[in-house]
Amino acid sequence: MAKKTSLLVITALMAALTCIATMVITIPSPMNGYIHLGDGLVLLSGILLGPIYGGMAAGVGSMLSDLLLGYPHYALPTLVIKAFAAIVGGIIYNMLVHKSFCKKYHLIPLIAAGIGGGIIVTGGYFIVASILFGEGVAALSSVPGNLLQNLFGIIVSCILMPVLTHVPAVKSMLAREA
Amino acid sequence: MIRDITIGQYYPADSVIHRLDPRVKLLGTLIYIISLFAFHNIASYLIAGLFLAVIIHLSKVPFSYIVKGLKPILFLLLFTVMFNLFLTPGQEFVRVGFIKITLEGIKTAGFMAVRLIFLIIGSSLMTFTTTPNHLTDGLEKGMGPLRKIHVPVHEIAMMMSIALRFIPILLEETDKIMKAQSARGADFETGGLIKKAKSLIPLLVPLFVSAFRRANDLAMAMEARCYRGGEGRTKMKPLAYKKRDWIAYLCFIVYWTLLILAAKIN
Amino acid sequence: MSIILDHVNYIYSQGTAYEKHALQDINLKIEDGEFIGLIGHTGSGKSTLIQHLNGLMKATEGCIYYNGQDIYDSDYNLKELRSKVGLVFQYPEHQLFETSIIKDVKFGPSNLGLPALEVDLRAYEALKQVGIGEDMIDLSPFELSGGQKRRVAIAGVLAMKPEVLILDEPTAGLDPKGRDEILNLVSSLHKENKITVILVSHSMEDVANYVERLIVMDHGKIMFDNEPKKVFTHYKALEQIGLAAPQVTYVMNRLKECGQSVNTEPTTVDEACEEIIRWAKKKGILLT
Amino acid sequence: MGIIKAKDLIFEYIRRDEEGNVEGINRAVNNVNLDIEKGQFVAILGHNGSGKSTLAKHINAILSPTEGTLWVDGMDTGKEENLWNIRQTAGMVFQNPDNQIIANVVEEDVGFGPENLGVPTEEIWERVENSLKAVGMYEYRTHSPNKLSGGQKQRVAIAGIMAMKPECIVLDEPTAMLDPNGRKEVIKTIRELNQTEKVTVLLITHYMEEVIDADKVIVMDKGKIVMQGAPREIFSQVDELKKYRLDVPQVTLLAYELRKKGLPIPPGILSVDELVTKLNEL
Ligand SMILES: Nc1ncnc2c1ncn2[C@@H]1O[C@H](COP(=O)(O)OP(=O)(O)OP(=O)(O)O)[C@@H](O)[C@H]1O
Ligand SMILES: Nc1ncnc2c1ncn2[C@@H]1O[C@H](COP(=O)(O)OP(=O)(O)OP(=O)(O)O)[C@@H](O)[C@H]1O
Ligand SMILES: [Mg+2]
Ligand SMILES: [Mg+2]
Repeated sequence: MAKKTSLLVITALMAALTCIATMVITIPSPMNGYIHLGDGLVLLSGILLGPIYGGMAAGVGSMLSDLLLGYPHYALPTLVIKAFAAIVGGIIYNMLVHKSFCKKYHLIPLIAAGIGGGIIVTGGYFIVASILFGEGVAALSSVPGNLLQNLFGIIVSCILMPVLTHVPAVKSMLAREA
Repeated sequence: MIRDITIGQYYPADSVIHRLDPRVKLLGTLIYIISLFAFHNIASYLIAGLFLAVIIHLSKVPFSYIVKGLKPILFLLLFTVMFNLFLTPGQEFVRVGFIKITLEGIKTAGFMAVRLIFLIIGSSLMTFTTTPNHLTDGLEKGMGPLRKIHVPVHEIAMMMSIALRFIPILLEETDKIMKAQSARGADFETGGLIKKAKSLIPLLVPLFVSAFRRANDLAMAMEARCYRGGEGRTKMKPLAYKKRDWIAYLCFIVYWTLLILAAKIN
Repeated sequence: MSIILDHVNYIYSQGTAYEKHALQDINLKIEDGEFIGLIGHTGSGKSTLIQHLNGLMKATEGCIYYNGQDIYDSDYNLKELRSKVGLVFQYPEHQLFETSIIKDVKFGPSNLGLPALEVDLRAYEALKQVGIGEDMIDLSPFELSGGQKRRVAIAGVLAMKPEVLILDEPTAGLDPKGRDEILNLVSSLHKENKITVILVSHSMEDVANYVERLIVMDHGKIMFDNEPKKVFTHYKALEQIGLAAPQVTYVMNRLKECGQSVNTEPTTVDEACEEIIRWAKKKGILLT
Repeated sequence: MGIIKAKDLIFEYIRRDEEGNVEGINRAVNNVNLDIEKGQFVAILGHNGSGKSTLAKHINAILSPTEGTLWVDGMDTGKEENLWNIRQTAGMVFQNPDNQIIANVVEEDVGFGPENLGVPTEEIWERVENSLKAVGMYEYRTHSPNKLSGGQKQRVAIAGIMAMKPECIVLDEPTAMLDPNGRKEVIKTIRELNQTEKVTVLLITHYMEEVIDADKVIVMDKGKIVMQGAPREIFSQVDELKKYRLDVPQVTLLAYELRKKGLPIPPGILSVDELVTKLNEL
């Protein structure tokens, strides 16, 4: 089977999973819409699929959840921010994962990638908030929520990563990349 | 019902706005949002409000439904207003103890609140009147020109539409697996963070296994039906502008002109 | 021991436009040691019903009693109920998740908080019951064939030592021999371990061959509840709701319609064979 | 030469460990020779893992042979340049309807194949309409596939293949996940396509009742073809079939038992009608 179709469908799958993770457990948060687990999947998309496809899956998946949950005004920024976060996360992970000191502790590159992605997300939404609500403290108030969400994301990806490596299809995908 | 989650906020009705080409709605929403930031004076906000009111009326979406959509941001709105009210420096208006409210503060807060409300209602109207599938179609067509700079427009749209297809299926699957593991005594609710995290594994492994199996099957089914990317593909439903779409564009031009005029007079 | 359903109703998505009354006033008594078949067209509410029996779904209205106790009582231990009423879902192999077969089978009993030794014992016993050899127990369940996976998944429920075993179409996708093997396994569990079995099936032939009592559902209601033989005499009514009788029942009925003096009761090949031979002897076609 | 012809076809799944070294070889199709005529209705039976799906995937050029050759309408499936023509000639329907419906609206899904083939818009609509009518799903054309029953979804999937105007359809257990009614609908649809549209049909199934009308039945065992012939011939060999983990329809078994008991009934009875007639004639 041609790899291209397969990659396209898996990208769609990751987008769907990102969207679901974003939608299933949501804690409405006054300052930044809602807090959710989606960032974990954003990160994993970047790691599993590489920058281009991973960015697409993360961005589109998160954007869909904004559209479906009724936050359309965030849709466009979300697309850009989450795609970018996945790309940065993926790059950091791939840079670190082959380093010898990380081989033993698989979580180090993952957490580093999570922090990298988290900076993008928090910073990105801060900029959006500044535009929407004016610069200053009002915009700053989005930061704690996003940091918390980022923490959730890292936890989720740390749980999921070992799980995913059990899945035969993912195993072969990661092996191919290495 | 889980199965209908992918229509999102869509409010089914038969209105002119529902029937508009999704490209018009996408572009229109964008124009509207930009207009809110480009012009801020009382006259232009009046025009923007009037414009919105007409569209709401045409869309046949009940006003109560729209207001409901504002609820999640109510707190944010209040917060923003307070902030600008108390912290904007300028000419003093009233003073209660050490709290000072300035004229500029009132003005900024007012503008901010109105802009935010218009912004959210404006963009929500798009999701109220367009299903995600139509939006996907609109995006594919609307982004068509980007193909010239090698943006894989067709692939992105195809990916979005497959994702939309996967979402309800995967949600149903999650539910099924959760029940099946509960039948084996799994407990997803109680326990501390670590225990809860651990209890997700019996749910997530089968979910991912089956998700990837599905993806593999679907890719195979697509290939079996001669799918080979966007090249050489024809469209069953090519989006074609109708008269009402051109009229809609014209309305946006008139809207924008009015705004410019209003700004000039100011 | 018994399960009693008293005026049970279930409505999906109550209060929305997609409201679906999936169970309508179900009254049912399931006695200890019965072998029950549950049939009905797609969407008739079979899966919804069986999920009520182990408390996975809560009736919108009505009560369920397990051994005389109301399972919806606030102090009733639902987790214990789930270990007593084992439920094997459709395509149970899709729930396997552990890295080895034995670990997966242990998942159920270890959730019950049993001592490790007891868990091991039960897991080995269950695997033996379904015919998975000890040489295989450390393989990953993902490396098995479809039929083997199905057995491991069933073992995962058996290891909880349920008093009632419910199976939702356990033979879907298996080859004929595999089908027979699974059904024989279930049947022997019923006979030897005296487990109550409820079998959801789409195959009239299978239920006729195995079960002692047959419940027919139609649009969320119980339409028939009787011995299979008695139920299949209503084959015309069954056809109306998209079901049928076993092929041999049709043979007998058609013979009767053609004026032959045969009993139309047989529902299995053996019974039909016997009856036709009897008829042939009486008619003198076959010498005694 | 028939529309599908296989010569000494062999296919091996190769399992590799993480480093990419060969860990095991599984010969799923072993020396298969096959010749299927245009317009035939052929059924393939065989136990789980006997290689039916693997063989089917060769016909659609999803897999290509390890050894030997398979031709679809004279085109060698091992050759890359034939790929799209082969897939257009031989369509494939899979087991799980949920995993093969691509679009979010019934008619768009049926149009997916023709779109890929570059068929002009007008003609796509025509084809979609015709194929939806052929499978009896025209009223559902604007529905979301999520809300259809299994049998209906499977018929949509068949319509999706029909819209590509294939000469041959391969169906890999299309009824495995359906209830008796859904199964009946799908089998009826397939029969009609075979008879009225003259499509060659290759049906893989575990349900013996579904194949009694076939022109030819092929039995596979451990990757090999072990029996081949008209349903009557195949189903008269009850013991042989049991050896291959298979079965016969219930009436056939009844007739077989009666015959063993001494009633003069010919072997290979396939339907209730047939048996009743024969018994009445005694
Ligand atoms: N999660 C759900 N939300 C809403 N309706 C549902 C849900 N699950 C099932 N239903 C509806 O409830 C009814 C009964 O469904 P159920 O799954 O119990 O049927 P079934 O007899 O098991 O069918 P099958 O033979 O297809 O398994 C159906 O009409 C179905 O559409
Ligand atoms: N993707 C794969 N990788 C490795 N081995 C495979 C793969 N798919 C199938 N096999 C093996 O090839 C053999 C034939 O499998 P195949 O799926 O063709 O059987 P089948 O006759 O279709 O069975 P079923 O009736 O269960 O569908 C089996 O032993 C199976 O384990
Ligand atoms: Mg069911
Ligand atoms: Mg197969």
